Amino acid sequence: MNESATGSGANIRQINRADRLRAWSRHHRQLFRSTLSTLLNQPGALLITWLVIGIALSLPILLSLALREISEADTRQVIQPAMSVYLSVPSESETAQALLQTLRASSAVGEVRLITEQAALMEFSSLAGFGDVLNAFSENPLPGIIEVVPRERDGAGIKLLAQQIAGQDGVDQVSFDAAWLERLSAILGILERVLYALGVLFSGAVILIIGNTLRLTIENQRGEIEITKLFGGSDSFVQRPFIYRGFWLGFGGALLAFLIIQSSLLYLSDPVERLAQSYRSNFALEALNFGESIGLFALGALLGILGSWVSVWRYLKQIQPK
Amino acid sequence: MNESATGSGANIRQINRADRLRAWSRHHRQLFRSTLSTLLNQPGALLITWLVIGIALSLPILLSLALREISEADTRQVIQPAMSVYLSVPSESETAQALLQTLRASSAVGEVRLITEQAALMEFSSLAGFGDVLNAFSENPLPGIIEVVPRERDGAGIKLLAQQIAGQDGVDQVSFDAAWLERLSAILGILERVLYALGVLFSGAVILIIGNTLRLTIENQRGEIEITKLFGGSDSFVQRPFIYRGFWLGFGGALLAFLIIQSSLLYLSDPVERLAQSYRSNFALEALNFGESIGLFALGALLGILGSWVSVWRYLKQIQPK
Amino acid sequence: MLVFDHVSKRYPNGYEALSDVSFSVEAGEFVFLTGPSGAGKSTLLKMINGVERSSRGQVHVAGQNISRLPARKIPGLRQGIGVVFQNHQLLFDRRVYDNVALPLVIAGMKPTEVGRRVRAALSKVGLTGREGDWPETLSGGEQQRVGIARAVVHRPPMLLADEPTGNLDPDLSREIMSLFLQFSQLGVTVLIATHDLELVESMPARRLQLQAGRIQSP
Amino acid sequence: MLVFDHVSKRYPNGYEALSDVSFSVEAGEFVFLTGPSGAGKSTLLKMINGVERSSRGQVHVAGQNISRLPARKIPGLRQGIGVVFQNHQLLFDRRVYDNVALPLVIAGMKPTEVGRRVRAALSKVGLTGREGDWPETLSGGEQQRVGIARAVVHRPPMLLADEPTGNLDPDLSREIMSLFLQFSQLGVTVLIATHDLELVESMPARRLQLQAGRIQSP
Ligand SMILES: Nc1ncnc2c1ncn2[C@@H]1O[C@H](COP(=O)(O)OP(=O)(O)OP(=O)(O)O)[C@@H](O)[C@H]1O
Ligand SMILES: Nc1ncnc2c1ncn2[C@@H]1O[C@H](COP(=O)(O)OP(=O)(O)OP(=O)(O)O)[C@@H](O)[C@H]1O
Ligand SMILES: [Mg+2]
Ligand SMILES: [Mg+2]
Repeated sequence: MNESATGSGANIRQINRADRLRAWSRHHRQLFRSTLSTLLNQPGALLITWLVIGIALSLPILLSLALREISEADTRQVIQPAMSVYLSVPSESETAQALLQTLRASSAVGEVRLITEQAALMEFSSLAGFGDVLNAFSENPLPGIIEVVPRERDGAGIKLLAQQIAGQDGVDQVSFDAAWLERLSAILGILERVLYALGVLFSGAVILIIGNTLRLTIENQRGEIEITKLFGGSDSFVQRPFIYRGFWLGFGGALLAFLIIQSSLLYLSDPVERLAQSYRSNFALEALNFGESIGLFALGALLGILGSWVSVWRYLKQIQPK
Repeated sequence: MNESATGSGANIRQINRADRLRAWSRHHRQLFRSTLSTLLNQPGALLITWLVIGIALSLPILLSLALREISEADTRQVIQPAMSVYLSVPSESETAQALLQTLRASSAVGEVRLITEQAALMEFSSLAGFGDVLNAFSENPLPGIIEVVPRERDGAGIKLLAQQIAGQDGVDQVSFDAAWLERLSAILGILERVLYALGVLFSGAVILIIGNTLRLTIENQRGEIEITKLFGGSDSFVQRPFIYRGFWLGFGGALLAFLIIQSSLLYLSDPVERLAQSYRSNFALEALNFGESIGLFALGALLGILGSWVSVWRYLKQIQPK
Repeated sequence: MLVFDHVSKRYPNGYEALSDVSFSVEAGEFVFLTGPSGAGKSTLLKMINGVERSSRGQVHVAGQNISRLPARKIPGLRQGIGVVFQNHQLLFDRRVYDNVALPLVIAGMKPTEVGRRVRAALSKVGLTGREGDWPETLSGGEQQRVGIARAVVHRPPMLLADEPTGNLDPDLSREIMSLFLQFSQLGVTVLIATHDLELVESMPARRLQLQAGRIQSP
Repeated sequence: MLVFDHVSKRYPNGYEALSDVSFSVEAGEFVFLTGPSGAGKSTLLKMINGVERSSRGQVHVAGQNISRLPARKIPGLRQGIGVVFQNHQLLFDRRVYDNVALPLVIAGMKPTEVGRRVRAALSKVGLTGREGDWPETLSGGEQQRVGIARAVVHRPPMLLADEPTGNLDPDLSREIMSLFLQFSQLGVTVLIATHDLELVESMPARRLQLQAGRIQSP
């Protein structure tokens, strides 16, 4: 009895460290399978838990996917306005060409497009109601225009760029839609805040849901825990199956989240395409790629383990054989 | 024994119907309090369940509040474009005045504003780069314009209105930003779809969460149910405490949802105000009003009762004394 | 009051726990059910209050054919039967008082009346003043006595007890048995499954002996 | 092997279940613990495997002072003690095999060895071939025997049994007791709390009698 009372855990007959390690890893391997099959014994209940976790996991991810698409596709292609730089010199002049070079070389500038006086005239005449007006001129009264797409997306940064360009030789005036930019950054700010709040809420929810489910499971297993402790199971021995259970709950939840995300994208792809067409852009909602899917599964499993660890630790200590 | 074996439920000594009713209502009153105090015995667990339900309830409501604000404030004040109706006759002419009358009387039209030739000239000259152009004219070359804000928000409806107006006497041409309208309705379409999907997901989640929590509670109470059945408790007698439990879970969840919603609105009010300022509008996120709050509590309680009813019905039948 | 008419019970796993059992018990009779472990005593008792159903034959309780009773009439049947079951302990999350009061609450009795009856039942099993305790803080024998108090508190016309004195010392066992005997003298039909042959022999009661699912010749 | 040194146990509610109990038991001894319901027998057994701690006095097991043992050493202590507890039934969601195998799984034994041992233990209590059954489908006495098999399957140096034959008929009780006696002859220290005075008197064993928390003069 003396030697069996020295260690803690699974050591009644193992004096040998290797034997003990083998028993430990056997227990882990066995639990990996047995906890899943225990859960599968109640398929309805398991599916419900997975669904709840899946919903909670999928929503912040869907939202962040949407935000990614918006900031990548829309702002670049559509929402982000070009500045119009009105020239005070003819667009064929050397000053204008030099300005064009400078702008093209600038790191703050994305795209540069020259609209010559002739092109401007044609564009202007096609505007409704002004066709006749210009016919009255013998000479083209319009200046050349350089359209500049800034790299910067922040309103203040773009204003600064506009001022710099306005100071250059050959520039008459720079115009851009400042109000629209302000609005855009306000909208993005709100979206970011919402997303941040949702992320916190949902990660919390997943941990809470898993923890809560496991807490109730533990209360259900009170008898098992008491008897195991009565026969000398250490705390970590008793805790182990619950950790694996948490793993499976989180992992399965992530699997369902994966399905929810992919089918939501399918469900949304129709109206999103219509929107994209109206922008004459061909972007579409992209599904999760391989790495992201793996990340999702890892996240689910991690949250599951975390949730079970927290709740088991709190409750296992309380349960003592009577 | 004969008389006690005839009825079902709580009838061993009551032959009298009034007595039985009194016992029934006593049981209900007593459960209303006792189930809450049982739940409050585990305040941590209760709070977690309430939180989970609260989160699930609050999100679709927050989203629908946001959509309500958008469709009320933004589209009306900012996004919805006015049509420009270019006149072929002077704006002081009788034809033009008659047109103005017709438009003002039309039910399809919201606002009507006349921009005289002089006003159009001033607006046009203030456009950057074109000031010089107009100085070249001895006479004002611009036509009068009537700005018309349609009541209709649908793209097709507005096109129709435009065609009708174009057919009127004294009208040269009608122009409006059709592309922007298409985009807007596409975006609203996506938002609607998303909202619809979220609503379904979350209502499902609330029922699932409450049902799941109650299912685990029922499994915990298996002994109690078995013994109650062994002593002649009818199914509805056994089910009653769980229904009340469901009520409290749903009601408390709604309370937390209420808190989450109000504090989220507070959290978002800052960036939303910035956005509103950029639109020169003074709209702000409105908190839930009294009636809506009551509705929220009722919804929570209802979902709680529903969730418990469903899960209890499924599991109570399975639990029989052994 | 109670009639078994060629009753057999085969469990879902194919094991036949009772084979062709026939006997009848009059109202107010006191009957011991004996037999070795696994003979079918508990199975027989469970068929009286509808926990198990017969595979063949009929069970009649107070003129009702239990084997054909629809599920919604089972609660009414059970309200008239007090039970002490072998594996059925107390509710450990409720105090002794609430455990004993359960049959009265199911019957919808008034709270004042409930209190009076619960205290009376507890004093009969020697646990006066323990109604506020948690079952966890009681010894095994004390818990068993709470179970007995719960079985008799609503004065049912029939009483089934499965090994009610397994955790009690000889003196207490004798007291409890004489309590049951008093009940039968008041007209309650009492059926007790027990291993305590010494006690059985010392009591003036009829004895049904089971052996491998069959009634032995008396 | 086991020493109680002026041990008292006062429960949190103020009730003193054991008062100044002193005795010692040699390795391989076979001891009966008797006394009326509520005397403190279960309490005494629970203090040996650390389920309850003494309020005053010391309990020594195999030279270790249990009253001072840190919590992390409790599992090691318990692995060396087989227990049959009054209220501790089986795990009803596991088959008989897994119930009996529990102490071996905790000890980390190889699956093949576990199977051999479980079958041996079940055959000792007369339940050969029942390892695949669910506990629910066993009679009360059969369940109790599964509990006994679980207590001895890992051949612990000490065995505590609280009312191990409460649900068994006299013949089976005698068999189980002689099984325990065999264990003690192999060097296992055995302590049994029981009400079955007839059986106690028929066995060649030492007897400790408790009365209201005190050891009676022998
Ligand atoms: N639900 C069940 N499914 C299958 N077999 C069962 C079931 N319940 C009991 N049995 C078997 O039926 C037989 C009789 O069981 P029962 O519980 O009636 O015995 P008993 O006379 O009460 O024994 P004990 O004195 O040990 O309690 C036993 O062999 C048992 O294994
Ligand atoms: N956790 C507890 N808290 C308070 N009192 C307790 C607790 N456990 C037991 N007791 C009381 O201590 C006394 C002795 O209990 P114990 O279980 O040791 O008796 P016992 O000798 O085993 O009796 P039995 O033969 O009925 O099982 C009893 O009166 C009981 O009410
Ligand atoms: Mg039995
Ligand atoms: Mg005891």
